[in-house]
Amino acid sequence: MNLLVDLFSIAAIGAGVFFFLAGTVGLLRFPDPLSRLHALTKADNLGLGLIVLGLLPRSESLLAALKLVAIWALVQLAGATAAQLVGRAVRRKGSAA
Amino acid sequence: MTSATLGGLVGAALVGLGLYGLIAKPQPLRKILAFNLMGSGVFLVFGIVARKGAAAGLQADPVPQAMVITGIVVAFAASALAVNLVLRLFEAAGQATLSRDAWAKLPDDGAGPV
Amino acid sequence: MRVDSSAIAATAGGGLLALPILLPVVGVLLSFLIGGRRAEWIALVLMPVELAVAVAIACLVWRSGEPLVYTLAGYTPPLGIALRADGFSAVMLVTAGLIAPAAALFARASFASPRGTEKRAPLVFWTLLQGIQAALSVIFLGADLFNLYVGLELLTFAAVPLVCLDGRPETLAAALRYLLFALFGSVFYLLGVALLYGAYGTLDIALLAPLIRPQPAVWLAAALMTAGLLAKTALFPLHLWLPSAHANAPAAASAVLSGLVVKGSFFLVVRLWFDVLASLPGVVPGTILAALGSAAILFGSVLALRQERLKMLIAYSTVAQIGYLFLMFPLSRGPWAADAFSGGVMQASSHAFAKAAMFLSAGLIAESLGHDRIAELGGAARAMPATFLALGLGGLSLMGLPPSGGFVAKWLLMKASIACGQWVWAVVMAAGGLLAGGYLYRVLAPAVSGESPLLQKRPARSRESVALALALVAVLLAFAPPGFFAFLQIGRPAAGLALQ
Amino acid sequence: MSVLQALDIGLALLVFAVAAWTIFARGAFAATVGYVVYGLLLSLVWIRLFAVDVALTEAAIGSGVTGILLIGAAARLRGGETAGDERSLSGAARLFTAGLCILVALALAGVVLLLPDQGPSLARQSMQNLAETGLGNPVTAVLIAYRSFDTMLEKVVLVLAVVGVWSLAADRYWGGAPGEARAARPEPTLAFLAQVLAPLGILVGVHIFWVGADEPGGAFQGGAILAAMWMIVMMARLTEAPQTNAFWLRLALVAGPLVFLAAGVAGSIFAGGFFAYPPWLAKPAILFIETFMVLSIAVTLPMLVAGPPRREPRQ
Repeated sequence: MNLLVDLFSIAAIGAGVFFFLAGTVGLLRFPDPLSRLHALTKADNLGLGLIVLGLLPRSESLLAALKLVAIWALVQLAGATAAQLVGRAVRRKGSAA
Repeated sequence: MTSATLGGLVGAALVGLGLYGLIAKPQPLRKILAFNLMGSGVFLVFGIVARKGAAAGLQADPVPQAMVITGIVVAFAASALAVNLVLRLFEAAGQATLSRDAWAKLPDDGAGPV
Repeated sequence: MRVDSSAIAATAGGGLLALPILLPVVGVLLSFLIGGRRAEWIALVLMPVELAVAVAIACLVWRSGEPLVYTLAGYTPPLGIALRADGFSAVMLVTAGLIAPAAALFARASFASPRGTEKRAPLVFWTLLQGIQAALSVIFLGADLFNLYVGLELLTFAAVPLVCLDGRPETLAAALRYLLFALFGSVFYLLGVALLYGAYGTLDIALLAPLIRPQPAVWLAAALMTAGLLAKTALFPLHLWLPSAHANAPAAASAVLSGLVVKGSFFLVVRLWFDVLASLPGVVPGTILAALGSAAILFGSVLALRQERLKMLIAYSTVAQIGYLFLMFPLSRGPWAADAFSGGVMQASSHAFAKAAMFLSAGLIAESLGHDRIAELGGAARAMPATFLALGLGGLSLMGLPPSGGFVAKWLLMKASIACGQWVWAVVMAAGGLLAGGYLYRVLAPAVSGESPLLQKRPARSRESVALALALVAVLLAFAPPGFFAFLQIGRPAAGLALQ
Repeated sequence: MSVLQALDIGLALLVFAVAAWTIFARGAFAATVGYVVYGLLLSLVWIRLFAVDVALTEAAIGSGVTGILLIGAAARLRGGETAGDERSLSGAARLFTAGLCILVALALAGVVLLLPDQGPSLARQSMQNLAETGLGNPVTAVLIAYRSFDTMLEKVVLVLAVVGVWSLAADRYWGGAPGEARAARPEPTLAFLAQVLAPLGILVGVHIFWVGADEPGGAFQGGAILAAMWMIVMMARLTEAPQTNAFWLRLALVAGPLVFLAAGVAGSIFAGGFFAYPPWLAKPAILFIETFMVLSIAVTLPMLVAGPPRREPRQ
């Protein structure tokens, strides 16, 4: 049973790290701000989600697990807002140019 | 290498970097940034001191930690005052520079405030 | 290393030591809270009380012959924080306690608030003036190096906005430059504090002093803290911020900035080298400090000679006079140490009075003539004799001519430097005196001769008498009795005295 | 080398690299963004140094609120900062400065490494006296009990900073609200964020303050989170910045130090010394003082970021 949980954690966190890496590479390599945003938000949210998922079975209490989920939700919220704002700024700049 | 040792090295490097920025960067905002870097380097040195003073079941001496918390708040207040000065200067003069020549050209009638 | 905390015990009447800090803090908070005209009243009501407390502290120190100690929050150092007043603290406390109300009385005409409304400059001035008092009290009484750091920061935050009260671009730039130098100074000081705590586990000066050994951490801490404090004291070559900051502030603020605020960080340099690091060999660092001081005397005086505006001239003379303060450091070990110390303290106090008097006079001159261009001061002394008398009497102290506190200070320092064979400082002091005579002559000689110019406005009698009173105190310090110098030695570590 | 050590070394290199970027980046805006990243990385370093209270403060104030301040300034200064560019130091002067800075850094690194490993410390005394404060978090005990005098004075520093920032206003704006006169329309995206985040954030802020008595956290960190919530609400234009002559605002700004001071003076009457607490009342007194400190911090930080008054006061 323990082994299964460990394997699950490793798999989920590993996948999460992979998405983080992919997102970072996208951020650095993609040509224009909008596609960079795309890489960043999609990959990071998924990446963080998977890491949280991997950590969930290891949390000491229900409260700790809830806190982990709350962190993920808050990051989602902040990420979505930031992406919106950046996107709009890009569009405004683009239309002005 | 322990994390305390590493932290000490980083702290020392940050103080050096910040000092360089404070002296060599001409723009006031960059000087403020550099001051903040230097400050955080100093706080890290406090952190190392705290870590090396771990005792009585504590992982780190609380006294330097409390000093760092005080220091961070004071550093923020200092940055706020400095940033607002820079912005006000920019507003009043159209440029934010500390260079003397920029002000030497202004007419000086000696009728300063009394 | 175990620290013996029994060494710190509160003395009778020690509770008095909290008042010079707490009273102006109450003043700051209430002035800001209820604002308007009441800020001025609060300041004017509290200042005499604060002066009375300062005098009471001085009396207690005098009567007991021992430093006054108080431990705060019921915890003794090293865990808690102590306040401590020795002879030097008491003298500086009384000096500040006299100059701040003088500046306040002078400032009433410039920073009056109309009934009912609150105006910007008055509220800021009255609040920050009390902030400076609180900060200086922390610095003069603090016995804990980190508490002193907080005091230094208080001083910076209270002093910098006073520089740019008028909001002109050049004063804003001067304030910003001042702030950056001051912040650099604080960070370096704080770094030194971290190293000393790391090496000895205490920041209480009395507990730290006996533990200090000449080891790398101590030397580096000493160098960093000294460098930081010098930036705040504006010792050459870190003086670049001072002239434009001090010369462009309102006169009452200039008087406090030049007379008192730079003395705060100087006071800590003395605390550092005479108390905390008393056991270190002090000749090499002392010589470096004195060499910088000598350079400041010569450089500041020469630049003062070349200024076109009176307030700039006075500001550059501050750069020079700060130099004298540092001549006490190489003379701190040996039988002449007491004379050198007395000379340094006398210079700090008499320069504070003289410089405050001069900046107030310069303010009156600029207000009455509509300018402070030195070339156009011809005959002005005939139109406003009392103002120029104050300027001249203050100048007496700067030149080091008798009778003045400045004379006693320079005489004691010269005596000490000749006694220990370091006559080079005496030569510098003589040269500095001549140069000071030169720059004051440039101002005073034309002012007393020629047609008296048309005044835009007569200086108010009351404001002239404030400046004159300060200048007179600088003169009267010449008649300090021998007991005064014995008083200054109260609380000096035995290390220095043992060699006598 | 263990995994943790490798991570430590990676973190150290990363912190150093981002720090160097904030100094050497070409544009001021890029540099400030770098600084925010740097601050977040630094709070990880603090966690590795087992200083969670500091990590929270660094993340909230050192990186968060300072970041908002600096990024806002960089955005407003665009175009203005280049004016000073040509005034940079000559090559030789820069080399000399670099040499000096490297020397300072090396000396510091050497001394820090030489500090004794089981160094002298006040950890033991902090723990011995912890019981009589009624607290469980020794860092809070240092801040509000052993060295409460420092903390009270530091609160006064914050008040003076507000006075200093406001003093930069034009005379006609004194007493008015800070910030530009704003478009009445709230920014919809930010407004949504603020509406969701602010209630949660207030909860978290109060929680962090409350647990600070016994666990990592406290008045500074909790207050900073509350401050951030107020800033988000103001940024979303859901509410206006208050008038600087409002009595409630000034009362909130000075409440922390004033209550602290009053308790300190009361200590001299009831507990035999300034800033002392009677043992039976220690914990309630500390929490009482801290409550007002949280309030003052939550109000002070946004006012420092908002800058001097820029609108004429309404009567």
